[in-house]
Amino acid sequence: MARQGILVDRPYERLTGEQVQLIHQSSMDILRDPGLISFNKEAVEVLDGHGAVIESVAGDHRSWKVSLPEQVVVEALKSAPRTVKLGARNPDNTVVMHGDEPKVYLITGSETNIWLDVDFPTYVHKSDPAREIKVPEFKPRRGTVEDLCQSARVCEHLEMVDGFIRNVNIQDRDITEQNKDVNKYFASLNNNTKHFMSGLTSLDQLDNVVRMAELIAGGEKALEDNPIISFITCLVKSPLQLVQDTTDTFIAVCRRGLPVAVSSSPQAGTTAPIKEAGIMAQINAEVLAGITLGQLVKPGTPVLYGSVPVRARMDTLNDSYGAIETSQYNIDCVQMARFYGIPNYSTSGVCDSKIPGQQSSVERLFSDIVVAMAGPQYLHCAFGLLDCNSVFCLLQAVLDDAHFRMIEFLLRQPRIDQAEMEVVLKQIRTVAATPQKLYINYIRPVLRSGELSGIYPFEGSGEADQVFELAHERMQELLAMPVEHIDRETTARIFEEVPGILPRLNVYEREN
Amino acid sequence: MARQGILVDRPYERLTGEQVQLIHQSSMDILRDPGLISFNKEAVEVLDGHGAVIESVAGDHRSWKVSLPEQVVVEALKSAPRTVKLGARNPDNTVVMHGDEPKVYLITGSETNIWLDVDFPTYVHKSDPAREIKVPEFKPRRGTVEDLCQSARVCEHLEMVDGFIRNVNIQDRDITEQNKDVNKYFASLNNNTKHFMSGLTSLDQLDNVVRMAELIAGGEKALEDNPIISFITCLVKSPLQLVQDTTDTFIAVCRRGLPVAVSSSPQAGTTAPIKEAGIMAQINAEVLAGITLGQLVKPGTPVLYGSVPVRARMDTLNDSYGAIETSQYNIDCVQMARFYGIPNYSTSGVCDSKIPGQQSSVERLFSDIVVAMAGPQYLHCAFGLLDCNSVFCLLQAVLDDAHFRMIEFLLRQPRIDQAEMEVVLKQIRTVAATPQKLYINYIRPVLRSGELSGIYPFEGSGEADQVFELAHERMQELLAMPVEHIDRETTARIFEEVPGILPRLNVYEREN
Amino acid sequence: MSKDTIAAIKENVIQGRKTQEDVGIDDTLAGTPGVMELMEQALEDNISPQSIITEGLTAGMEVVGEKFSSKEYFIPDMLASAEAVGAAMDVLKPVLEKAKVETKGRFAIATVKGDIHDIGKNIVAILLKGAGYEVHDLGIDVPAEKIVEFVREEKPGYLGLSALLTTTMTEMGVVIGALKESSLRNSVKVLIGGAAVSDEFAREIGADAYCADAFSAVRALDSYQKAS
Amino acid sequence: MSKDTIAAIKENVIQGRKTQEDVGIDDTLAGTPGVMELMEQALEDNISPQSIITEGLTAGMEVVGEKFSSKEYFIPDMLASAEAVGAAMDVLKPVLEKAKVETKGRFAIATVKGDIHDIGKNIVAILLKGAGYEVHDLGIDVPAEKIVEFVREEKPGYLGLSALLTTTMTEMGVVIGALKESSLRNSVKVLIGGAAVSDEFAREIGADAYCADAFSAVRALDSYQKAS
Repeated sequence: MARQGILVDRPYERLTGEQVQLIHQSSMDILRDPGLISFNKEAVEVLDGHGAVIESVAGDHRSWKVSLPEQVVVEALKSAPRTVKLGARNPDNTVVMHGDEPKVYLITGSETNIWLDVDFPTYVHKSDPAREIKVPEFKPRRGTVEDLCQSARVCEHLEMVDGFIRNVNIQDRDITEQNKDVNKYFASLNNNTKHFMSGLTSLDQLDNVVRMAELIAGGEKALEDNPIISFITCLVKSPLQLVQDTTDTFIAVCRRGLPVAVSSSPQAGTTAPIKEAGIMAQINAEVLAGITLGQLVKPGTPVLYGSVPVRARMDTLNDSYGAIETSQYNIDCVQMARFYGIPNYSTSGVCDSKIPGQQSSVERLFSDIVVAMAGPQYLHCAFGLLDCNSVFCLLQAVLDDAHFRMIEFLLRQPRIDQAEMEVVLKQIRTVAATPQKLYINYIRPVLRSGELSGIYPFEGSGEADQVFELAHERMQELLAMPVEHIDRETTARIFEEVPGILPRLNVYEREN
Repeated sequence: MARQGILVDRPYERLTGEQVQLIHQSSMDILRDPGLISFNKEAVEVLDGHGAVIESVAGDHRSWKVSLPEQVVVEALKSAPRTVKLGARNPDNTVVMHGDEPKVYLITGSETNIWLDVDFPTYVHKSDPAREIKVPEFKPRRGTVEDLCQSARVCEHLEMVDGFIRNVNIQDRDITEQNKDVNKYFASLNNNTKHFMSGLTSLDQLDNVVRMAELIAGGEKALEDNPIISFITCLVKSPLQLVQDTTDTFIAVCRRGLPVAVSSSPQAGTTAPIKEAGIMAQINAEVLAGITLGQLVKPGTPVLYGSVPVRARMDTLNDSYGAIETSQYNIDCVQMARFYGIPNYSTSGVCDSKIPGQQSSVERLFSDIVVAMAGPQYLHCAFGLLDCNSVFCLLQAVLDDAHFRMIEFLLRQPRIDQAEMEVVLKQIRTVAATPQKLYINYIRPVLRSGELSGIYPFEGSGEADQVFELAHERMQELLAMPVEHIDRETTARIFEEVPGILPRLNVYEREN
Repeated sequence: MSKDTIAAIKENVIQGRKTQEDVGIDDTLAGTPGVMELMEQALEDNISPQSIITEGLTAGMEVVGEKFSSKEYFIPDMLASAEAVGAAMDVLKPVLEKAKVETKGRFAIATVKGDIHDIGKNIVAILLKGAGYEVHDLGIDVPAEKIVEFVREEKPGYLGLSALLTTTMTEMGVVIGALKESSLRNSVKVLIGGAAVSDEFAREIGADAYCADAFSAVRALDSYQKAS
Repeated sequence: MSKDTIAAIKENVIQGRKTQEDVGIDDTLAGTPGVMELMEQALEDNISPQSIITEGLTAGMEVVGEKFSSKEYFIPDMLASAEAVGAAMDVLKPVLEKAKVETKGRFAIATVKGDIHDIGKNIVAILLKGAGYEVHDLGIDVPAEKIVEFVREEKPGYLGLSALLTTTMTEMGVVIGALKESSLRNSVKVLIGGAAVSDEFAREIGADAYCADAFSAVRALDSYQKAS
């Protein structure tokens, strides 16, 4: 058993075949000239050994100019798997992605510093004090490991969520650079049985994190068969630079053979050209460079074509996730990844707005709908994220889940075939012959079949818009639902063998 | 000059070619058996004269059973124009639609009884009275002719609106069945220079309405060349019944040669089968029956394939415009109309929710985005409509306009070609050679070119969601903008020659 | 045995199974007798019509109503149950008349002149019949005179008027006016409904009640019943 | 003549035209001399550096600031103007030094150790240079000791620290600690900025100010200027 995903029968595409070719060819040109600047020596050595042209940068012993001939990239791409399996603590939550199949899996997204609490204080009409209303108010605070546990817990129960990316940066006083990784992995894995992906804070912790995953999966071999964790590494800094430390991490992860998303996030206007042709040629070059390096380190490493392109806001030069172009670039990247047959890690549901509200709904729906329609395999879809992915709000995540259910329904293919048509023609002829001419009696057989979409799930009973209140009730329900923790024995072994996990995360000790 | 529309380069389609064929063939089967029930004698006579098989209904002298052989429909469809021109008081607002070209024009929609006023009363935090907020509150009341004038006025200035359908049912005390038509046409035409479409309340008033249009257009011939008005007639009552009075109106309008939308609005579950195959075969049969009748009455009558399918809500059996299926049926109808090459009148932006808010935004965006992507020519897009199109709110119309601008941007095709790519590759190489590696200097040449999308137009300056307040400010601005009224002389002639227009609608008299 | 039959009637009302061919909510009863077959059985067994109605049909409809309120049931479920009950009442009618048992009341319903929309009207008719009222459906596009004539001759206690269109809702006022002129206004409670009308409009034209949906019609009639 | 040149400098600062090849906001000035060409002209004409700065460069930047506040200008416009002014100040530097005119102050900026993000840092550098400060960009991934060394030797009045990542923001506290240890903390105002940090965090680590965006850096320095 594995998760179903949403098959997009006819993916939405913006690029013609010629445009795809042109972008591909331009990326190849870019990788040759100007090529990359690598701040990572090991990467330079690996690439050097496979035909790249290396040149040291004048007056700097920490960086090299790397020119990648097309042939090197093309060869490396051949060994990148077309099918990537992401395992899960609960094997029913396994995700299997094929690079040429536009089937969408929805994964939570990004690491945020801020956790947004919601409250519904009472307000009184100023000139008619008898009229009271509840108004949603949002309060930001720094995320903690307990928040991450709660988020993992709710995402376990959100049906549309196919996999979990740690979405809260844990900033407790007792979290250090050294123990952050083990705690974020443990908090997530212990409260969620879906696939777990994260970046690594400290390369030192890779062994500990992998050990933890092995203990949970049931050993080294079991983890290989059921990779319950994967990594995301932004080894490329736009434009076209291989970063020293994340490239170290990337190389180390590739050597382990665990799945890894090679992500690049250029910003059109600042770190990439403002024109679509430019950012597309560049991001494609950047991602291909990363994939090439990974395949040269260890051929067959399961990689995701990780694209997080974004446009700059003109009034701040910050990321504008709400810009329509941001969605367009993502859609283009889905098409490029499919061209290479490599599963695509794409981004949607992002917004500029700071709190849940009209603006956030409008901005995120635009990108959720159209990017999903493009058919990326791994849709990093910003469940609950706000303010350019710097804030996480559980209430928003509950809303996003409901909206993705609508998208799933939207993307279902019509059931129109000869057999179905014969049935309905009979109905039409029968009803046409009655005086009342109503089809109501034919509804019941499909009423509970799942064939019909429901009403908007947070529709209130009165005139007012009660969406936030009802979603909040749903959120409380989800928080109250139990999750399947890692068993007592495994937990004990993890605490024994993996140093640095906060004792308060041990649910069995807490019970006593 | 004419309006531009939004060209949808690659329309979103749900049906395969085989499914389109199957629906077509099933509609033909339906029109033969069970055929239609006609409550209109003239229609029966027209169809009888062209090969339909007529049978009187036992014990009823007011209705007939009409079996339409495929050949009759196919022949009639041949004379339906593939190109339909909708004129406008201001010729720059002309809309020219080609049935085989997926170019979308956005038209306001439907007639509502209720006008929703918005107000922003102050509320005070119950336990911290120093904290005050403004909360949007919506108050319904019956629509008046003055409301219709205001709506026409604002829609004149909403840039995305390509044409105006009277969206407020005028219910003033001095409006009667007899004077309703002339007043709604005059109120609309006098405050809006775009194309105007409406249904007719009373067939008696057709002469008066056409006379008014002739006076404005500059004579009978001028109106023919520049049809500033058109009609919508729901001559078919689902399932498969030709209604007596609207069919009379339809036949009369066809004889005039003015453009007319042949509209059918079955509800899946009650007046159409609950299954998609069923409602599609039926609505297509119903619309084709109407188009056939129109072409037999007067070959070459400019008609629109008018589809307003909707799914029933299971808890009320009312229309559920918010149901995902409602959008899906509309998308299918766009494809069917394109199959016949006849411009399509389709519906989007509809919702179940009663007031502007989270739910209305989510529901309408789903349908706005995906139905627009399907590429209907005449998108009856529910600007400002709520509560299953029974309520009109000007504030919502302003929001819808902004969201359609986003959709327009979304549907723009990428500018990625050899020339563009050469320019950006040069930029990439130049920037790669600088220490700062920033592309910012390339932004300015495109900053004011319209090439970049803007930020969300109602983004506030603080943390809060100020969308409604800012949209309300915009709405006030639009209301304050002048409109080009019909000139004094023509107004005088209209009041002279067309009886029943309320004196208070004469802006020149009012001035005195 | 008789207890079992009544319980089965109630259960089949809840499941909305008029005949043995109906599926109901789930497959558990597939192929077993539906309300109609059970009615035959019950009458053969000489179970009292009163028991059938109160312990079987009405008791079943009460459960249906609760399930609808709690959103477990949708309208199609409700209608299926109401149709089953309506059909059962048709079977009982001669028996009840013989025993001189009165029905809950007589209800006439029409879509007014100029209006041809009848979904709402039909649903109200089905539900009221299922609730035990004697329902007379006068059809669509019915002129005022025809309605007045029916009220004069058949003396229904309740009259429902329906209009979807804003252009035809005024006709409802015409009907009420005609009833007044014929001195029949006080003999009948007039309820109006339909997309175009409102509570305010009902007051304006002097109707007795505005029904926002089909259920408010049932509730309204039941409240008049209790009051009388 | 001199008045015209100064006015033209001001106008070209407003349009963000560093050289005659730049386009500016609109096409009206296309092909005419930009700020750099006009500077040459001005110095040839012996216009006083003070006048060039106050009536030309600074006056132009003030207009740019206003247009930015009113949302007529975007950041790229602002940066283009600031770059033009920065280049002009480079030209004036030897002249000013000769005349012993002091600059507004010396500002050092660095992205802290472990962090390689520099967009924000670069924008701040451009804007402050355009605002008349002497800017020293120490680069990215700069270790604390290197920053301390620079403060000790070059004695900047202001130090900007930037970090995008939550994992590197703690390094800012390390820098401030190192300055304290070297008894240099009071010789320099420390401003911090970047996506990860906040006002609260600034207080926590004992920085002098948190800058939410590039402009707050300019405002902060200008306010220290006034206070001093």
